[in-house]
Amino acid sequence: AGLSISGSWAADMPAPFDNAADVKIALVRYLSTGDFFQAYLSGVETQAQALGVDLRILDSRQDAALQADMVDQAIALGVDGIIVQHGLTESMQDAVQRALDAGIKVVAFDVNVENEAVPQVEQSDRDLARLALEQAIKDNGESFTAGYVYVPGIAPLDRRDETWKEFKERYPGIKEKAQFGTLDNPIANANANQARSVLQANPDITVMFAPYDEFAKGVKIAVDEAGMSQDIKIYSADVSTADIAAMREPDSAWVATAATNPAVVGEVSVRTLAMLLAGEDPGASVIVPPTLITRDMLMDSDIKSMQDLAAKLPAFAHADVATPDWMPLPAR
Amino acid sequence: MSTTLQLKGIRKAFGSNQVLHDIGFELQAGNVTVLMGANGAGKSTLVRILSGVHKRDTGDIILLGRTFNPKTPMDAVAQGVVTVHQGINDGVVPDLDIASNLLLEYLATGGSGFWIRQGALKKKAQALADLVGISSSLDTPVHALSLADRQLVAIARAMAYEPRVMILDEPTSSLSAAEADTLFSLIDKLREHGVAILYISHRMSDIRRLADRIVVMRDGQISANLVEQPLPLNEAVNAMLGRSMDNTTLTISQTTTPSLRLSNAVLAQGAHPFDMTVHEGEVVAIVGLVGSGKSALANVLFGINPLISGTLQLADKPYCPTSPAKAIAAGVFLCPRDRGSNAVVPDFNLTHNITLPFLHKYSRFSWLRTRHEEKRSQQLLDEIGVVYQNSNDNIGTLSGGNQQKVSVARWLSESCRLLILDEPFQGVDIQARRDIGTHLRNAAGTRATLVLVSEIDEATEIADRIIVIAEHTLAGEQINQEPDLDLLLSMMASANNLGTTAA
Amino acid sequence: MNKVINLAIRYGFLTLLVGLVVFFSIAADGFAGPHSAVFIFQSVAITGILALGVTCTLVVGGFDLSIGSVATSSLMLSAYVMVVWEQSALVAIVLCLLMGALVGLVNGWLIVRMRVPDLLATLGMMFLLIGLQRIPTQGRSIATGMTLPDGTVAQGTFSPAFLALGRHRFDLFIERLLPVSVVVLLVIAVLVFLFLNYTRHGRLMYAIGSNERASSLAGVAVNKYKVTAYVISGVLASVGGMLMSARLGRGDIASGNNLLLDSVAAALIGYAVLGAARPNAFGTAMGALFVGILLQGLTMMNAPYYTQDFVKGAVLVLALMFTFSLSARQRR
Amino acid sequence: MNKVINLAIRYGFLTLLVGLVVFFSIAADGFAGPHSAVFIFQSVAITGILALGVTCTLVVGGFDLSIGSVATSSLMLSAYVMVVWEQSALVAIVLCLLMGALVGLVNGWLIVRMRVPDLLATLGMMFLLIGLQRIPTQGRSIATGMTLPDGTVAQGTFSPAFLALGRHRFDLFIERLLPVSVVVLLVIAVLVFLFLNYTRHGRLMYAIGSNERASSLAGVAVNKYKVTAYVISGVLASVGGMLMSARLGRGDIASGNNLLLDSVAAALIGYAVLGAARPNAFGTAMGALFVGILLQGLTMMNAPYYTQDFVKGAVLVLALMFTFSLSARQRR
Ligand SMILES: Nc1ncnc2c1ncn2[C@@H]1O[C@H](COP(=O)(O)OP(=O)(O)OP(=O)(O)O)[C@@H](O)[C@H]1O
Ligand SMILES: Nc1ncnc2c1ncn2[C@@H]1O[C@H](COP(=O)(O)OP(=O)(O)OP(=O)(O)O)[C@@H](O)[C@H]1O
Ligand SMILES: [Mg+2]
Ligand SMILES: [Mg+2]
Repeated sequence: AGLSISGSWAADMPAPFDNAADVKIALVRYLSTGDFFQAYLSGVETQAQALGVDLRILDSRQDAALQADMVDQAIALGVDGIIVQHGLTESMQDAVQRALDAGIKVVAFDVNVENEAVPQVEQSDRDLARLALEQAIKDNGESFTAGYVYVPGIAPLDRRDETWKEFKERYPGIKEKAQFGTLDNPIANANANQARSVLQANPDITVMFAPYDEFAKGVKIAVDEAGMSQDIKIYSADVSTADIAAMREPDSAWVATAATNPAVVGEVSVRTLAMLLAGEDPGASVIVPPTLITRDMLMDSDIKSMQDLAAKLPAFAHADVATPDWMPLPAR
Repeated sequence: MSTTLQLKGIRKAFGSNQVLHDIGFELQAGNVTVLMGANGAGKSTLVRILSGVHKRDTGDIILLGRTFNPKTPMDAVAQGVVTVHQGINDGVVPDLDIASNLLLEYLATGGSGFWIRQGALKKKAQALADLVGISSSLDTPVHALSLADRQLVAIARAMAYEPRVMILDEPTSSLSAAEADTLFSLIDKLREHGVAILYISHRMSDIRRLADRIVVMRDGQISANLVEQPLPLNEAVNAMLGRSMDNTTLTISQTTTPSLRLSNAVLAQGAHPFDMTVHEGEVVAIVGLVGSGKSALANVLFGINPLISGTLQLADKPYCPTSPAKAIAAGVFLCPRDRGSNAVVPDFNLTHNITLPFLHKYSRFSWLRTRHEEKRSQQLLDEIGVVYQNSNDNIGTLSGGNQQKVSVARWLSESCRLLILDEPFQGVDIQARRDIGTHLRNAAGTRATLVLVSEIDEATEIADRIIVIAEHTLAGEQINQEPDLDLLLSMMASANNLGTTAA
Repeated sequence: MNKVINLAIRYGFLTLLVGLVVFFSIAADGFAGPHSAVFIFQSVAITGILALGVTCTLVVGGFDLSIGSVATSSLMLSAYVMVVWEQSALVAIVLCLLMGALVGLVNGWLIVRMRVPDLLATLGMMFLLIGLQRIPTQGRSIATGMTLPDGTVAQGTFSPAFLALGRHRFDLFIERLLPVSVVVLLVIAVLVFLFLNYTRHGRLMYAIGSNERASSLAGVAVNKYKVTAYVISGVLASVGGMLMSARLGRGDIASGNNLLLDSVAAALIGYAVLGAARPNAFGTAMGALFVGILLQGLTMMNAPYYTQDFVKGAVLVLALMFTFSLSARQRR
Repeated sequence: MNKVINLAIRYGFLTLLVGLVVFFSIAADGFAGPHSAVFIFQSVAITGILALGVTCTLVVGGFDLSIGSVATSSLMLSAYVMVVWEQSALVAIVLCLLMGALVGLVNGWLIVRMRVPDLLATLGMMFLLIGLQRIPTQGRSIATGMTLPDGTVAQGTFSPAFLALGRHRFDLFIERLLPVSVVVLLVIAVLVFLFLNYTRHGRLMYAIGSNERASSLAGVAVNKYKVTAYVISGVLASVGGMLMSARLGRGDIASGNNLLLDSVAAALIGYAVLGAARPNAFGTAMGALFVGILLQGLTMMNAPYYTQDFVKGAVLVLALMFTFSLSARQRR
């Protein structure tokens, strides 16, 4: 499907999209710095464009209180629908309720606003962690010495951490020798320093679980510097063109990452909202299934960038969720 | 007559340097005790002990029968011991207006209450300002005032309320006769009100005018305690120097090759143009009241301010400096007044302070040759007779007068065409003043020297020629042979006669 | 001529401020109007409060780098007191204020007694607090139902009274218009303004900032005032933290990492207001407002977050260049 | 007695440093040994280089808040030049150095000509750069194969020569021991040290820092030296950024705030070394090393990141308290 076609469909789109130009939606963001969020935004933009609706972006730059205000601002702007991207349950709950009271449809991505009127779009961090760890077990058997990169207090990381805990219980053979991690920026650089010390102290580590690509990048640098890229395997979550490059490097220790395509998640978020506005029910939670990406995959099918990835892995390119037949899809 | 303050066996050492040995004397109520002593004798240290800045090592101080050992300056002020310190920079708060500066103690001791009542403060401040004759509006920030006015502010503040003991450490060092007189009459008032006054100065005229008794310090000890009237000043001076003063008779040089020439020079808006010539090897003293334009002239010659109109010539070549650096390059040096803000580099030791302007002379390919530097600075320190422990000591450890000598020595290290010294004798003791004078004359060579002072006797002491400035223009001049002092004085005052005032 | 320059110096910045408001009101729909105005105030309330604290330390010639971390500490502390210790709002507030005051005392003590340079002392304090505030929860955010290090589950909740600090809005012409935080900001601004400009203590603090030695020789209790300044700044920072906590309804680790720089910016911009060329409460408030208006306006114009930083910086530099160069020119 | 205090002041801090090393060598296995030592240097190389720059500005009585953002800007710029413009390593390096110098010039110009207070000027510059560096890529990090705003795909790669800056290691007794970054740090440290302590220019810069007025009346070209200081700091920051970029092998999005704080910390800790009580190159280097050792040791002992901040702060405060209180005591 392409924009050209979507144009021809526009006629028989349900209200209010029969004249989409008058439909106004807002994206209220909590996090914005970094590739993932940039890609997510581009997804939102392309899908909004495909629908032909007017999109407003309110960016709270990691100020949860301000984010709540911005919902109110969106209300004041008289938007028809709001996408809440990340944030804190406690600070968003009331704001979202106010929006609903004002008759505005709301979709939440990666933040649980505890409100059944609000569908949850999720990239399912638990699944991400699960896929990566299953791969780790496939490669290294059920018992290995691991290093774990984790910074508590960040919602997605906390969710991925839960899965890690489960796995440690299920496979007592997994020995967590060291836990570290920091969000000092540049994140990769700071974590490289820590990982380097950890490797110095625990040369026996064979698996590094770094469920966030910035962490993984840091660990990889440390592994290379320690000249241990033969002895260590890195498993992570999330992916970007830069990550792909890193994974493709000659005998790179970064062997697998589980990821959803943030752009796709963005598109899905908009489509879900569109369905709500059209009076359809997308369901309580719309889950974008993650894909496992291994180094071998990248090498075998010569994948160099997110574009290649999308081209070679349809599952990654497009999630077949929230796609009623009237829904125009972005050009690809 | 009752004793207000009594000192017994005061001792103080800074590290290995024993500054005060067993100091003991008394201050009587309604009585001005002058404390004399050469630079570095220990006067200011004593003052700082009395005002709670330093704590004494041993000894007792008794204030009105009760032992007095102030922990902090606040403490001292609260007990009625008020001090005007030597450095002006320790006396005023530049960013605040005059009013607040005048009432700083008053505010500090809470006299003003919680809220500031601007009107009431203004009135109170105005009274003080009038007392010492500060003309500027009370809203002007102090950093906009000339040195003298700042000094007056500091003094007036001390007068803010009736102290029991008033300590004045070289209050006149940057005042000229006019302001000094107002100060003296104020001190007379205090004397009548029974305040005990400790007065420190190197100016004989002050001492002559004020002293009821003289305590003389030498190398941190009391070398004389004179009460008999009339006070034997010579005896005091001998006690202070440990010998009698060698009085130099200066032979007036009559050189004719002009070095610096000003034509139709206008120093300040609306001032009359004037011509002026300084010859090679000549020492010219420029005298004038505060605000008469001496520094204005200095600033022009040193490239800090441009000449409003007129031309400058140096060695028959046109000379128009645009920055101190350029002036120095052209062979014109200025030793500015107010060493505290204009000369002393507090973080540096003596050597580094001395070599600052001519570092390139002590470096090869901008690489410093420290040994060479050290040697030269020690020469200079000794030449100009600085009292110091070690040339690596921080300059802050020097006494006021010795700091002054260092900032003069800085400009004697290299030969130059024209040397300008603005108030070079600020806080320098009489003997040292003579020594510097002689040194300036003997080392003159082909150098022309301008000495800017506001005291005539300072001028007569060293100059070949005396030029009087008033109203930012030249008011007259005299060769320094039996000069007619009264005439000079009247020339200086001419500004006031005209009724207008510059600055 | 001089008169013109004078006017420019005094009112240049404020004119710029008004200019911005006018520009945005025309360019960005939804910018003008009482609600938007309130948003702006609310978005700068916390920064503003902290900035007023820094101003006090700047006045005595010091500088407080620890405010940001004090704020986040009080954010965490208040949450901990209510959620883990299950105490009342009052207890939380009192403890936070005490914490702020204590930090201020220690800072002051280090600076006046131990003679540690202010930047140094407060920087150390900053690192110390950043670490300290994470230790009790091992770096996790604090929310009802969280499991503590010792395995127990936290049962307490944010008391409604406390949450009201962040969420209640007073009626003003329009109902539910004025949020508590804005009221707090205004009150504190007025108090600090009066304190610095119309009390003898304020005057003496300025004296200390201008010439500490002379002030102490004049019998000013320099040390006492310096310590006071740091205590004020500490307490105000803790107030800011509490408001943040009340807005979030959760002890969120990630929040408030921009607080320090933004409030310092506000306080420093204040130098340029009314040509004061020195720290002053009114200027600080204007500075905070300035940043708020800028960001709000840019958001309303859909500018991405990084252009916001850029414009913020650019306008800041230009505005200051203007004011200071002029006032310098005039002083000569 | 006085002698003891004197010794304590001069060598207290260095003793502490040695103490730390001994302690960790015993407590943390793998801490002792050449590799670990080299790594400590490597981990502080970038901060150290930046800190040396700040030191120069501190010497002339200024302060440079923009270093962090200059570093990240040169990180982005170098990547952009090589990946997007497909230029050689040399071009990248030259442009980065020019950028750093230019920023320094502008900072200096704002401060000496426009009379903007240093904190203010450099703070504005900081915000400006943080925004600016993200505009070309719309906030995406830069890596081969990335899609640019205009839709084209970046084909360039990091030249091996450039990557070598971050990854090559010189042999020293042990082969492949000494990373380039460490060598650069040492060289710069020595140069700055010699410059500040043994050249005329360094001496004059200290004079300016101590009494600007007196210096200019002594014919010192105050403005020239001040600008120079900011240029040095800008250039060094850009060097740091390039090393980072060479290490990461991509242009990462980062604000550089942590770089700023850590290097300021290092420079300020320097005050305490050898009882200098003023900015000095040797002290700064020691300060950086100190932080590096602390973090390396703690990480090796598996201390979570927040305890590291805490210990960093605590030790910092204690060390400084000690030095400064003593040297103050001695002075009166
Ligand atoms: N803070 C200090 N540390 C070390 N030595 C000091 C300190 N202050 C003063 N001294 C020394 O104490 C001695 C006396 O200094 P003081 O300032 O009392 O002399 P003074 O009588 O006031 O001289 P002057 O007439 O020049 O003011 C000098 O040798 C000086 O070097
Ligand atoms: N009437 C004036 N017009 C312009 N500038 C002035 C005027 N009076 C003083 N100044 C400036 O103020 C500075 C000090 O000048 P001032 O007249 O106080 O020097 P002075 O007469 O030597 O005073 P003092 O006798 O205290 O040395 C000089 O730089 C001068 O340029
Ligand atoms: Mg003295
Ligand atoms: Mg004079």
